[in-house]
Amino acid sequence: MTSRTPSETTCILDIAGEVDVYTSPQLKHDLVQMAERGVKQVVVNLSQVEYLDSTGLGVLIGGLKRMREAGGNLSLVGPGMRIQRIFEITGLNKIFEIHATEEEALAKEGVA
Amino acid sequence: MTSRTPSETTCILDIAGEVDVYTSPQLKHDLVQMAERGVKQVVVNLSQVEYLDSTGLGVLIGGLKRMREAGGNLSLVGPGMRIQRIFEITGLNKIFEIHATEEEALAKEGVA
Amino acid sequence: MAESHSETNLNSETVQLIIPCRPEYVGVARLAILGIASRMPFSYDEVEDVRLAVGEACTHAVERAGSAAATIRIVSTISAHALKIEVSDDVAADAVATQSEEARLLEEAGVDHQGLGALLMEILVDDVTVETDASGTRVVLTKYAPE
Amino acid sequence: MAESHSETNLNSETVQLIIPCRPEYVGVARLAILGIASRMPFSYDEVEDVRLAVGEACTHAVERAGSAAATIRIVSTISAHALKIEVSDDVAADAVATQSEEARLLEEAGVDHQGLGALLMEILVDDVTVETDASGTRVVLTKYAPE
Ligand SMILES: Nc1ncnc2c1ncn2[C@@H]1O[C@H](COP(=O)(O)OP(=O)(O)O)[C@@H](O)[C@H]1O
Ligand SMILES: Nc1ncnc2c1ncn2[C@@H]1O[C@H](COP(=O)(O)OP(=O)(O)O)[C@@H](O)[C@H]1O
Repeated sequence: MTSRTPSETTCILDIAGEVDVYTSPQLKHDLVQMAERGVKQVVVNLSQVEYLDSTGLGVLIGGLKRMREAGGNLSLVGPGMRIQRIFEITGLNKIFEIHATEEEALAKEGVA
Repeated sequence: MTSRTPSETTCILDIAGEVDVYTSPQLKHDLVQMAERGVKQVVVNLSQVEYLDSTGLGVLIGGLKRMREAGGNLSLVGPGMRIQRIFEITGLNKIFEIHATEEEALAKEGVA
Repeated sequence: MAESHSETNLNSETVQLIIPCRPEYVGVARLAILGIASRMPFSYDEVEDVRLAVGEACTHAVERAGSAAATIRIVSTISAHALKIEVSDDVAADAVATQSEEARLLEEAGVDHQGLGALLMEILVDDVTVETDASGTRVVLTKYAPE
Repeated sequence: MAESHSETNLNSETVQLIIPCRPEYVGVARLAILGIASRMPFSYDEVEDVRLAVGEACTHAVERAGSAAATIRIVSTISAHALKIEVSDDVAADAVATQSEEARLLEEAGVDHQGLGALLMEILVDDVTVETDASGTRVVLTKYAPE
């Protein structure tokens, strides 16, 4: 997991590999730290994620709630076909903004 | 497994994936058929092979013996680092001619 | 009833896997299931669906176990018309009170992700049954072969 | 002595897999071992070495079984200093006479590829023990963690 900060309150989080019951506590930890640091816009790049289960979805939902409560947002970028399918079958694609590219996500959040 | 025939008695055999106790009987079948058809030079392209075990090695050794008995040869092309390592640790790299490219293998067998 | 781990009824098309009921072993089960589901005439997506559903069943066991010592037994049976996978744990019903820190935080955030896991299993395979008793939980997942 | 399949002595760092002793299931064992070996501080090559060694042990069982019904039990134990994998089969000694067509053809071609499998196991892991009795064979493979 690596993160980049295009603006003071915006952060891009790159996650990779398997996001499951073993690895998602680390993702949660990162999101909580960002919120505590005052980050309001989180863009999570999912393009390198190969496996995502309910615990990963739960952590992303938790992150989304936290950011929205702070007047911000958490959006998603570049899920592969398999990961996109998981958002669709759970209906979570209606809850999250899912973008094809980081540029698109940042433009939407007002960070060009 | 697909095969191509650059000359009447020369055949290039492309194998892919896992060559193990489950799949190597098919490889053996193909090599036996080629020998029966009068093929003398077989070039086995290993570049798409991800896993090769003792049964796969056994079939290749059997093919080599068969071709040599008919005055021909069986040579290997393009093994990945992992497959190359298996030939090295068993000493079989001294028994087989292993080439980087098909062109190199065909030139060696006198088929340019 | 959740079957006891010592009862084995294996036939020639059955694979049994027993793993520690802990987060770092769920990936081992998923890889084994990938191999088993690949033996069925399933599409790539169907294989992945089975893998995710079994991952959810194991995750559910791991979260209920918390730090308690337990094991998960996964018995997969391949037949011409279906793949049946039983995921049984020996997590005692009273151990479930020991909620993991992670599960507690998620619950505080209003996310019932065990519910999400159950939803995924329902969508991903054709039949799901869940039985719980004092000795543990048994989830049976069935995915039918294409006609 | 080859342990009977019913004897299980599982602890919290043990994974047990039981597969039919047939060619199409060896890949399932290899995938599970990939997941288990990945839990150790091994390099990519070391993980692949363990996977191949276990594949060879299973292949040896499958070839001896021929068409006889049998199972392979693989018990993997992770510890700080080593990964120990026991591969036991219940292929009766007298069943070994039933040589597969494939093995017979290879032998005719002068290739003792069981010898090649044994050679690979010796090279790929740090310690190999093989015990055979009337009830089956038990191979124990040990790979030590890097210092
Ligand atoms: N389509 C959805 N829209 C919004 N949230 C969802 C959706 N699906 C799942 N969730 C989130 O996942 C949690 C569990 O969902 P669900 O599987 O329906 O379980 P439950 O039966 O406990 O409601 C919900 O609390 C919600 O936060
Ligand atoms: N370095 C090698 N050179 C030639 N053939 C080899 C080599 N290694 C293995 N083989 C082939 O594999 C077979 C088995 O080899 P090996 O592992 O030495 O078993 P064995 O102990 O039965 O001789 C041999 O019969 C031979 O055909």
